[in-house]
Amino acid sequence: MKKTLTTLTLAAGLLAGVPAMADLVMPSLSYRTGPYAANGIPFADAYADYFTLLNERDGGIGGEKIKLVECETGYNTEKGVECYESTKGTGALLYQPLSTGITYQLIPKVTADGIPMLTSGLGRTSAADGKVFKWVFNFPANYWDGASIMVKYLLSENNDSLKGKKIALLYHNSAYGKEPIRTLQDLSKKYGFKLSLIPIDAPGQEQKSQWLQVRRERPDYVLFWGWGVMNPVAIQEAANIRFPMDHFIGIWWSGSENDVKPAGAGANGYKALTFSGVGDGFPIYGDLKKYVYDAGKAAGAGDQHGTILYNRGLYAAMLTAEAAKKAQELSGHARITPAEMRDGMEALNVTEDLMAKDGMPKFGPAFQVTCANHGGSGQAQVMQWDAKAAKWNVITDWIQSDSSVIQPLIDADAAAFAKENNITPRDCK
Amino acid sequence: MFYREAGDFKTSYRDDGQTFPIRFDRYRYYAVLVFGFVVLPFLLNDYWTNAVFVPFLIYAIAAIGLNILVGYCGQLSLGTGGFMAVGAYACYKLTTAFPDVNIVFHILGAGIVTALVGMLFGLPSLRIKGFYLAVATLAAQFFLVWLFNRVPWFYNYSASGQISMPERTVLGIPVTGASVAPWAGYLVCLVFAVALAWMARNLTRGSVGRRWMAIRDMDIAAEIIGVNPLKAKLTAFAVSSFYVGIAGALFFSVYLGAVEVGEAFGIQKSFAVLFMIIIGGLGSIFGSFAGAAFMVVLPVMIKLVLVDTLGWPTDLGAHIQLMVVGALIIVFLIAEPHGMAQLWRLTKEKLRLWPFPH
Amino acid sequence: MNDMSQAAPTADGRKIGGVLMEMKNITLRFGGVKAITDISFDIREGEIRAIIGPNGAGKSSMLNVISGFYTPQEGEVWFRGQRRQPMKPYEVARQGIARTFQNIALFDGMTVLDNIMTGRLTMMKSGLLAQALWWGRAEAEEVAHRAQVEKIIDFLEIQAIRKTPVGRLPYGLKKRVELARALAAEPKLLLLDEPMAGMNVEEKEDMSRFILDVNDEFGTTIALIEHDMGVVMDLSDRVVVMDYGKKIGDGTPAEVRANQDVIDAYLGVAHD
Amino acid sequence: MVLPDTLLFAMEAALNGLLSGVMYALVALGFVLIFKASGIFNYAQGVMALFAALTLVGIQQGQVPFADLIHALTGVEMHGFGWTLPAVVAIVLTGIVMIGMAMVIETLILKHLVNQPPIILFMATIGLAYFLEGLGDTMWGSDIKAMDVGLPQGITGWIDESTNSLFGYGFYVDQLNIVAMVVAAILVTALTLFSQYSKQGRALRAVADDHQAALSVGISLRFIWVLVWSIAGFVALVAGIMWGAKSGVQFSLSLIALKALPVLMLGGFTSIPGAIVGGLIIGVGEQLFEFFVGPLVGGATENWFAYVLALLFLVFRPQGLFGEKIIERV
Repeated sequence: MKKTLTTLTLAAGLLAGVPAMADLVMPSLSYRTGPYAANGIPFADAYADYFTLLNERDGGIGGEKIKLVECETGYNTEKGVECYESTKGTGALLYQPLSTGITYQLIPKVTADGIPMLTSGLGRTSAADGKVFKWVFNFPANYWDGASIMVKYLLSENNDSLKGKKIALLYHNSAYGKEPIRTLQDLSKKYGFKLSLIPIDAPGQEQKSQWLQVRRERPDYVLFWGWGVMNPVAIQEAANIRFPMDHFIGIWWSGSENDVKPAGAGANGYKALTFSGVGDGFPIYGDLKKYVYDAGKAAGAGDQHGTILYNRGLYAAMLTAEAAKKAQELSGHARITPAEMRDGMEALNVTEDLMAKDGMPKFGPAFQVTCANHGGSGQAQVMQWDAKAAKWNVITDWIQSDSSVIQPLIDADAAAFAKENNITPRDCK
Repeated sequence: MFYREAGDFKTSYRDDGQTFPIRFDRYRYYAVLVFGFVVLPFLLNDYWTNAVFVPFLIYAIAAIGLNILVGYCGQLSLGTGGFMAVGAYACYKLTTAFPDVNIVFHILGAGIVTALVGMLFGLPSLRIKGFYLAVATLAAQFFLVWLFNRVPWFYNYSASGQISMPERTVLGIPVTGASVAPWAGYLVCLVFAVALAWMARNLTRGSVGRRWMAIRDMDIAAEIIGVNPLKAKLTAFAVSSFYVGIAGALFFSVYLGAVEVGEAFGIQKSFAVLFMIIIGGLGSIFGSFAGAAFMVVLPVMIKLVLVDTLGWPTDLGAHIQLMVVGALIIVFLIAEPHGMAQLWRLTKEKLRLWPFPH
Repeated sequence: MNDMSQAAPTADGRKIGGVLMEMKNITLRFGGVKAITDISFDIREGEIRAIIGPNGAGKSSMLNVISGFYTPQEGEVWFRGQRRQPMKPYEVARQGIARTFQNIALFDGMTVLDNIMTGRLTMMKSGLLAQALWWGRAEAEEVAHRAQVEKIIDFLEIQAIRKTPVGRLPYGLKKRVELARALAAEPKLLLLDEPMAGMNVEEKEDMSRFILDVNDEFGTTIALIEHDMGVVMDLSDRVVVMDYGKKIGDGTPAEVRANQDVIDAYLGVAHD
Repeated sequence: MVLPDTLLFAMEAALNGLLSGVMYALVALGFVLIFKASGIFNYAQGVMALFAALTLVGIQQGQVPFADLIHALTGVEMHGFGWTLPAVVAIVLTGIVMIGMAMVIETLILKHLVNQPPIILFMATIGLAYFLEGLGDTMWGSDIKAMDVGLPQGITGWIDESTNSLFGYGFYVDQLNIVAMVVAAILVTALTLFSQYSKQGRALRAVADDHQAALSVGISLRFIWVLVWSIAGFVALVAGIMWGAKSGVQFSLSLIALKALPVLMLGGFTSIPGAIVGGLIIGVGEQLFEFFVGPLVGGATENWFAYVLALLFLVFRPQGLFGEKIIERV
């Protein structure tokens, strides 16, 4: 029964016409529409441009052309599923959904189908545990890292003591925004600061009561987990109530040009984390200009080059390409399978040299992925907005998160997931 | 010629009251059922299951539910998303609290919980009518979503506030979780959809259905001829929410496997289901299926034509899709307010006379 | 006022029984406006009772009081020997009072058959679950009531339009379907609100015949409002006359016709 | 004067609520206008605000409409006209676009739906909302745009200072909200003057009063509809400017309609004073609720509080704030 069924399904699949798996297929589940379009567009453009560059300049990866399959999700989980199902049959090597909701959706699916998924700086934090999440990666940093890095940064600003300080977390009232709460609560116990939680419901165009609350409580610092229209409104409101902007720190998804520009000069001094390069001063932009932009092959409107989210897209594509190279190296052939791609990701070692060779020196932290650690090093930098020059400036070196706080949380959450889904954590030597 | 009612005499009121009075209709209906239950499961792959058939069946259930309330009882509701959320969360709580009980009972239980919540929010319908009621149901929509997001008990205190469906089996075959065969998930949804559609048909052709329709067509007259309006409206809210709750439970457990309440069950969902019944046909069970199929397949078709075939940018395709959906709603309301179901009926009436139209 | 116990046979041999319904000193106000002022009258079992009066006299309001749609501020309503507590219209319907409406109030989205079946809703008891599964009592009940409804359809001669949506029917037929719906309830008391308004002579004759037949064959007590004085005088056993919310006459058609107040009201003598 | 902190904070919250209420009323006004004149509950009002704001920014920045579509169809790349128009000119041009839109809506939709039940018309406007949303995106792209017509933002100095000297605590009020209040006042005055003193305005009132009677004295219903949808389009533009200045012009702008619905329930669909008072009540109510009750239940109550308030209110007073008691007739 089972066998006939598989044969029949296969036959039906063949009838529907599965394309020959010639190229390295990289699906891009992008969102250029919907409530978060402004953030989705630059990332998707960059992801496409980087692979175009590799195809044009190097003839692909290891002589194999890359085929980018873009599918519009509108940040909607159902469309995400449709996109996943429609692209996975084409030999897709790696998914990067750029949406926490779609990530949660796809975790069981990619696990069952054996296709790796990378969610840099988003998604399910405990996926950093490679023993439980065999197919899911979230290097180089996750939200809990982000929370810890923020606190570490504040420690360094305050002579290593946050005792008695008031810190408010202003967050998108959703799975994404609630991620840092547990970490921050643990950290507040450890360092003795007082944490207050201020949720904002999506979309967050109206934040009057939240900012009145900030104004009343006068926290020393406001940490911010926002997304979409919530970001510019929050920064505008902060400027309106004359909150000291350099005491206002956003996570890496709350620090793009889209977020600060609408507030004009008022946004000057706002800080945010980033784990990918800032600005267009990297050698790779020379190549992009030569092979992609000037050749008329740029994706989208071509007006996003050098922005934070565009760079993050480049970074994501670069990590993908490096993992593919590693996979080709390990397997000994160019046409890798998703399983080999996964092995490549697990053997990924992003060094300073490697990034420099790709024309992206110091673009991200140096880190190494292993069988057990799918989360990378957990490093990020702090950058600050200069409204006059209209650019972000990196103001710290890479800051390492406090793994003594985060690792137990990850272990506990991963263990819970494993138990719920009857997964026996694999042995990583 | 084949499609005719001449010679198809009814000798009892029982025969006259059946669902498909015309023999040919009956045979075609059985043929569709056989195809759906016996043939399709062998043909389905992951894509057709997860991108087309499972969402179609689930939305059809939700559309039948909303149609009972809007199309049969005339109470406009914009709270469908919120009620689907109740179904999803009830299913999650039940299945994590009683993992040994069969998932089918959890889904039914989710429907019952939603029915109770639906009745609660249906109470104001006695005093509030028309648009005011439509807007009032938005209170349910926003409050329920906020509640599930806010109270950690509902998501078992998980770190992210998402709920994820563990693996559950029916007759030893997994129907939820990571390793579901396409046909298994599909069949579960199909069984629910067919059973619920059959029950809806029974309800709407009997005295319960007449009470609803009397309230819909003229509530004051209905009350004077002996219909208790509160009871009629509350049963409509309860039955409707039962369906919507089951749809929500299936949506979460079989279809998506993990949901976040604000994203999956937002107000967009309420509108999507409403569109299905407008396009499909208000007050028609068949229309609920037609509308659901239409709204699930349309985006796929538009993508296929504009993006995959013509190579247009994906965002342009998505924008045009919005325009097409909006325009179609308007066109249907202008040209055929009773939706695809009425178009189908008219086609059949023409066929009935063919080839001798006079 | 009236002798309540005694039954008086009428000229044509029908049995007029005891008092079925009695209105005692009814007063109805909307805000400050009095629609009905201190009106009392009774309706006897088996009779045809008419309420007449000029426009705005409060006839329809009175009918609405009887059918429980309006609750009077003062006065008592007695039905079948019991004082009626303030109740919802649907509870009144369950006591056996059915009615038609001045402006037709059929259910436009349903067929003629379904409309008439709604008349029997007060008698249909099968539960939600039984109906959903079309199981046990549900189907038997449906078939039994259908049989009753078919009798009324035959009686009113509307077999041909059984499956037609009522929205498509002409006016006269709609009126007849509305009567059918009210009859389907097998009422103790049937209220007819201008059953012949807007009809041509032929249709009026048909309707008069049906009203008499209903009264005759089923023995149904009928209270009706009608403008056409000729029809009223021919049909009814007794007549209440209202003007400006007050009762100005009550009695047999002949008595009423001789009443000076009634003549004044209809001839438009100025009120002071 | 020394007042307890809680009272001061509550006063500040209430004041801000009042001003937010004006912003809600601004959106609700458009709904009321159309409902009064044609009995249509225009769900698309919010999307009209988005569409108007997108068009305004597009015209002002010299964007080429449908650039992506033209590119996809013909392969021609267009990057804009290269001008930046003064705000006033752009507003006038956008106003003309909104009038054109009203005419198209009347010809293509409303004309064909005369005499349909209100619920059908309501659903048609939901369809319209989707269409306009897609149209706006197709015309102008879905990226976020800054609304720059020179409106001031930030804390209002004199209120801060005067309250500070009075209570020892400076109240925060956004300048944009003050501007919105002034604009709303001007708008309402202008509308009142228009409906009182102009011929078209009187026709409008006649139609709102009694459809049939107005038609019988020769008022063209179609003209009235175009007129009222144009005015509603203009009100949408104003709302779009105000809200756009606050949060940038993008998709979520259309969701402001959801803020206006409870206002309508409270104030009634037919009353302009109702829309304003309703807006103020909702604005103050949700700020005070969030201030006093929010911390107890975990905050972020604004999305539903207004609805629940309106719902409870209606259960006890179904005719709304200013409606008359409904007498049902058969």
